[in-house]
Amino acid sequence: MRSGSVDALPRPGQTWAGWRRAAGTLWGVLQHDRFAFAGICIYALFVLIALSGDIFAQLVYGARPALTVGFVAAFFVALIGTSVGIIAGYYGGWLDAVLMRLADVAFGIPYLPFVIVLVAFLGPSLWNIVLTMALLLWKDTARVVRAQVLTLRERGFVEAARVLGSSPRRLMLVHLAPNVLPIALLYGSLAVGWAILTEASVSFLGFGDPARISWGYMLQDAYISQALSGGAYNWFIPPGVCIMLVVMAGYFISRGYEELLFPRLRRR
Amino acid sequence: MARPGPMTRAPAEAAAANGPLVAAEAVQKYFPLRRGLFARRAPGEYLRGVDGVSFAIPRGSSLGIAGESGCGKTTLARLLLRLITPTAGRILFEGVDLSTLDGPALLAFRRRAQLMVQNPYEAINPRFTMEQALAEPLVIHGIGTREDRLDRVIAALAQVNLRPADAFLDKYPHQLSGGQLQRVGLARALMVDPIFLAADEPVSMLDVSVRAGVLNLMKAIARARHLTTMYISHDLSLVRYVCETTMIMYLGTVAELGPTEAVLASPKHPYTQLLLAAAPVPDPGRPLPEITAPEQVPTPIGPGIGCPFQDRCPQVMPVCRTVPPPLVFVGPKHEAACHLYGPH
Amino acid sequence: MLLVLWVVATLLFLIFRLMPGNPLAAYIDPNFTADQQQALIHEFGLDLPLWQQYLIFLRASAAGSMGQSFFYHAPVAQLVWEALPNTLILVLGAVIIAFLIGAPAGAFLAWKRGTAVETAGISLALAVRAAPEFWVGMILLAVFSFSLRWFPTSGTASPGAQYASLWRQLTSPDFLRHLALPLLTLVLYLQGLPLLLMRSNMLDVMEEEFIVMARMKGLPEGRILLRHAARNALLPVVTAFALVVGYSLQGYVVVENVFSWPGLGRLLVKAVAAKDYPLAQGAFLLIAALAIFMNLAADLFYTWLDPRVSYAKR
Amino acid sequence: MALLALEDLRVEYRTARGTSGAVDGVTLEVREGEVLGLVGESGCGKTTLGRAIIRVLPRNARIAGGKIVFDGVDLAALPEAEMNRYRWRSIAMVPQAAMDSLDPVYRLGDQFTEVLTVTGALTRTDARRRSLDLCDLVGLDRRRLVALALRPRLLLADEPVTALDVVVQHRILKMLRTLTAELSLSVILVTHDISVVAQTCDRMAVMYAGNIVETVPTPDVFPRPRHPYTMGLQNSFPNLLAPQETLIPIEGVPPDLLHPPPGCRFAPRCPFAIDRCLVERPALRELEPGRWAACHRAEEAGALRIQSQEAERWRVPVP
Repeated sequence: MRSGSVDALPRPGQTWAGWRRAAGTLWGVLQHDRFAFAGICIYALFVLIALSGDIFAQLVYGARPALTVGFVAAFFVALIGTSVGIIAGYYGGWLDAVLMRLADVAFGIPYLPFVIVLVAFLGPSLWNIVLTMALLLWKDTARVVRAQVLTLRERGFVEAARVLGSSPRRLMLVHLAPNVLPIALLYGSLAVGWAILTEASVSFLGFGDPARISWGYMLQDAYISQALSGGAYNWFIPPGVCIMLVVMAGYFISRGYEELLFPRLRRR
Repeated sequence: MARPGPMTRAPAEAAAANGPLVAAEAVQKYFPLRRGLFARRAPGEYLRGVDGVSFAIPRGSSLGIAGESGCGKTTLARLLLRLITPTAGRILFEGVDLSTLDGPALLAFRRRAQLMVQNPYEAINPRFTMEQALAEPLVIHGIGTREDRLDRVIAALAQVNLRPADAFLDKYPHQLSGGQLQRVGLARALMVDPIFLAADEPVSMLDVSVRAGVLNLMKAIARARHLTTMYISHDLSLVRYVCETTMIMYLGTVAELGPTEAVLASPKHPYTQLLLAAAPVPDPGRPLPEITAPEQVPTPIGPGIGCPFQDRCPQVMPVCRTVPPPLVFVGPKHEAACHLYGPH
Repeated sequence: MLLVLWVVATLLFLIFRLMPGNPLAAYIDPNFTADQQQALIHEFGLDLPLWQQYLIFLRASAAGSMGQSFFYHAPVAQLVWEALPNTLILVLGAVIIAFLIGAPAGAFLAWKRGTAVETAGISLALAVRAAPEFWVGMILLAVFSFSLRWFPTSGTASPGAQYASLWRQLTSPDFLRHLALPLLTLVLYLQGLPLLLMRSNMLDVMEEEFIVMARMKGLPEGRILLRHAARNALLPVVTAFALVVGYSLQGYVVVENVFSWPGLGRLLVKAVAAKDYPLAQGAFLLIAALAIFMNLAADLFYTWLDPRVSYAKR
Repeated sequence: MALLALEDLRVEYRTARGTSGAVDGVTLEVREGEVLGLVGESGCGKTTLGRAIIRVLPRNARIAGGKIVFDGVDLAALPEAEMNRYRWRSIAMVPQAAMDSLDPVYRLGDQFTEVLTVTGALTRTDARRRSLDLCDLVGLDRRRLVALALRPRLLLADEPVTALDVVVQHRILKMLRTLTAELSLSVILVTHDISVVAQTCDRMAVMYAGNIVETVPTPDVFPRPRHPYTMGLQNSFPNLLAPQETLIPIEGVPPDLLHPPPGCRFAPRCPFAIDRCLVERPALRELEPGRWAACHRAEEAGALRIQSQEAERWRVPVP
């Protein structure tokens, strides 16, 4: 679906002065930024965008499903994973055994094939993709949170809270949950990347929501329209770069978290 | 510190008011060793944490429990506070069996019995300020109004010599030293006005120079409030400083029990003798003594026949191999579980 | 393990059977009479009660026959067994190469910590890891196949190629040329995990007491790195083998489709697209079995590497 | 003659908040065949000092000055390759966490002989025989004995008995004494437990906040401490044999080594601090032969000792 309204969108200037200014900026980034690489990527992206306004419109439009899926799925993954992890770790016993068996099953189900099958039969909508991801991806968070709860449970302050007569609900909500929150967020931010990649893959394979243009859909469009053989790099490079940058942003956020979480790393 | 009114006691408890505050009757706690989900366990496949322990703590007295790591002293403390329940035997608190407590009765027990944990750096929830940590017991038990809780917290801080109290209210645990945190731990335990306080190695992770401060505070508060205390330590010199009565544990059993001075001055059980001989003393004139006990790693796993100390005992007799020794009196209020003093 | 497989199979059965719409819709010619439709439904056992269908399904799955494909008019078992070797070659080859490249590269980056080489290396590894693998595949296709014409664009063999044996096929230059790009795509996708894991493990292990001890012993630095640090750091990386196998599933389904590689992933996508549920079911079950089996293999390998973990304890 | 002499040794840690002098000008001697007890509380720099001697420090730490003279050679000035010749052959170390100091993926015996063969000192067979000999000598505990495999002349024992039960602790201390006699070994025993030092060591060095505050023969330190910190330690330490009525804590906390006080580092907690203590750092002085202390009022030690028994004096107002 080629949008007709793209001419209204502003185009970056392509004059010689513009190029020089951009090169100067790039050089500055390279010199001062530790992650200059990301800078180059962004720059390359805008150069490519400049080459095709039509694709620019789709790119902007395609960001919405990617980010929606990413954040909504990550939220549910973190929520389910954390709850399961806390409950399994706190109560132990048969409840723990059952929940962890469930996690094993979720682990044994091949993730992307399952999403494809489920989405294909539930109907190709964004929310079905989110649903299937939440159904399968909670397991990693749950395991890590559970392990964390098991060590927290032995800590003095949890023991003391029990001696003070805290109810299980209070123990889990007031004492355990805030202390596993950082690690849940860490896994949540990783899940953002996962969800975006999954949505892109599903769309690329043709099981995406046909009502929405997403980056994955754009790539599929390029692929079946023979963009590869035609050498139309400006058609399929930008969406991929967008996905890559957003996923990388997720990684960097989680790495930043990790450094806050485990200050030991900071010394390196 | 502002105290709530005297607690109302049920008639049954009033009857027990003259008896010991805490009494353990043949308490056992076995932990199953981890096996496969459906595998059957042989009789020896348990870890005998506490293995048939009986004693009583009279009201207002202090009991010290000493022994090597793994002897079951921490398990015993957790049993007395009903963090875990015994495999067999009974624990009576004011004459009431702890395992029968439930709901409101259990909550009432939680106001009477409190704990000081070992590691000061883990004693307070890292996400709580000192004010939150100290107010939590009040919130749980609905003590005081929202307004006067702050006053109570400030009073509690002052009581454990954290002055000026205002300076500590908004601090997080990582901003305090180990000694200060352990004082907060003590203050928190006292917020609900308990009558029984168990302390599990409360100073073992503190620096030598600040240990005395915490110990002195505990002693002073226990005396002022007529607290019944139980103090767990692997360090006999600390037990001697704090406790009137001493109990030596070995592999989940009571080896010796008696007035602290009697136990330390004339130890009767060979294990107590071994501990005392091996303990270092700050006396350069006393070289390291010779020890004749065989080297043997004690293990709490296995069927456990006879005296638990038999493999390391220099005075072992044939009877020790088959019959577990009962506690017998070896002096006034002084008991030892050893066949040397028995009828054999 | 079998339990997991059974749960997966059951889940799958329920999903397919409880879906709205007639699964035969795509297969049944609108011109068929009602009787003909009924006969077909009967042929596929769709008129039986659900529990009977389930029992038949279980028995058939256990026996290895998974019914008849609506779309290909061929036994599902035959179709998936034909696709399996192609997938195995691709996945195993990629996972092994990814580890062989990723782990040493990670150790190298750990050794270079704090330098520009490390920053650049990590950024690059992360970027490749974050890029959607089908997109990487598309770029490779566009550059190396369409523009430079170094590699073929799809399939496993040039038209007309015939081989006397599987081994002949695998070692033929034609096959390897077909394999190169999909393999490279998958390797690029998979290398990130072993690389990053190895690096952070190395950094952790280097702080451990026994490394300090080795220094105190006056052992040469190279020996400390290789014999003590690297071997210990490798252990969790091997555990991650299972994880990587899991990721590879995500990867190969997509990569197979980009390169029209006739493996299980492509078969699954085709079957789902054609609503050919016996085939989709069969392909999915085999993929699941493969994943579970590889997890188990990773476990066993780990046990062999680390004497502290015996399989019984896990 | 001294086997090891530290002269004004300084070790710095670079941290995110600045540079901290964990070891700040330590002067110390270890003689042939003696056991020196290095006593101090957590964070006083005793472990760092031990690791500096063998030059195995964390990445963010470095020797910032001073000398480590071992057998006439300044180790601090040696290149890394040369230093390897001293490690283990001449100076061995028993680290704090003995269990963690073994590589978990190799068998004990292999790790044990590794060092012997890698350094080129012995063949594999000889190495195995040597290890068995040593085990026979003391009859236990291979993993601690790894340290002695090459007959070193100096052993650094970093809290070797901390967290052990008293009976095991006793056995290891006993073994240490036997070994020093039989192998004419010098030992630096790092510990926080004065009692252990009393019964095991010939001399004792007390460390506080990166400084050595007192060095004296062990029999002398208990009746006659010369530094207020040592006096305070004795007051706060329970004695199993002679129960004190009350123990007296040292109030306050050790200084932040990123911003140490300008004068004596103990002054903020010291009941006897005078104005001079707050501005001028006391040097470690030899008061009598073999008896060193870093205190401006060391000459008055006799009088201070008596006052130090009064609990009230130690109640320093909290700043």
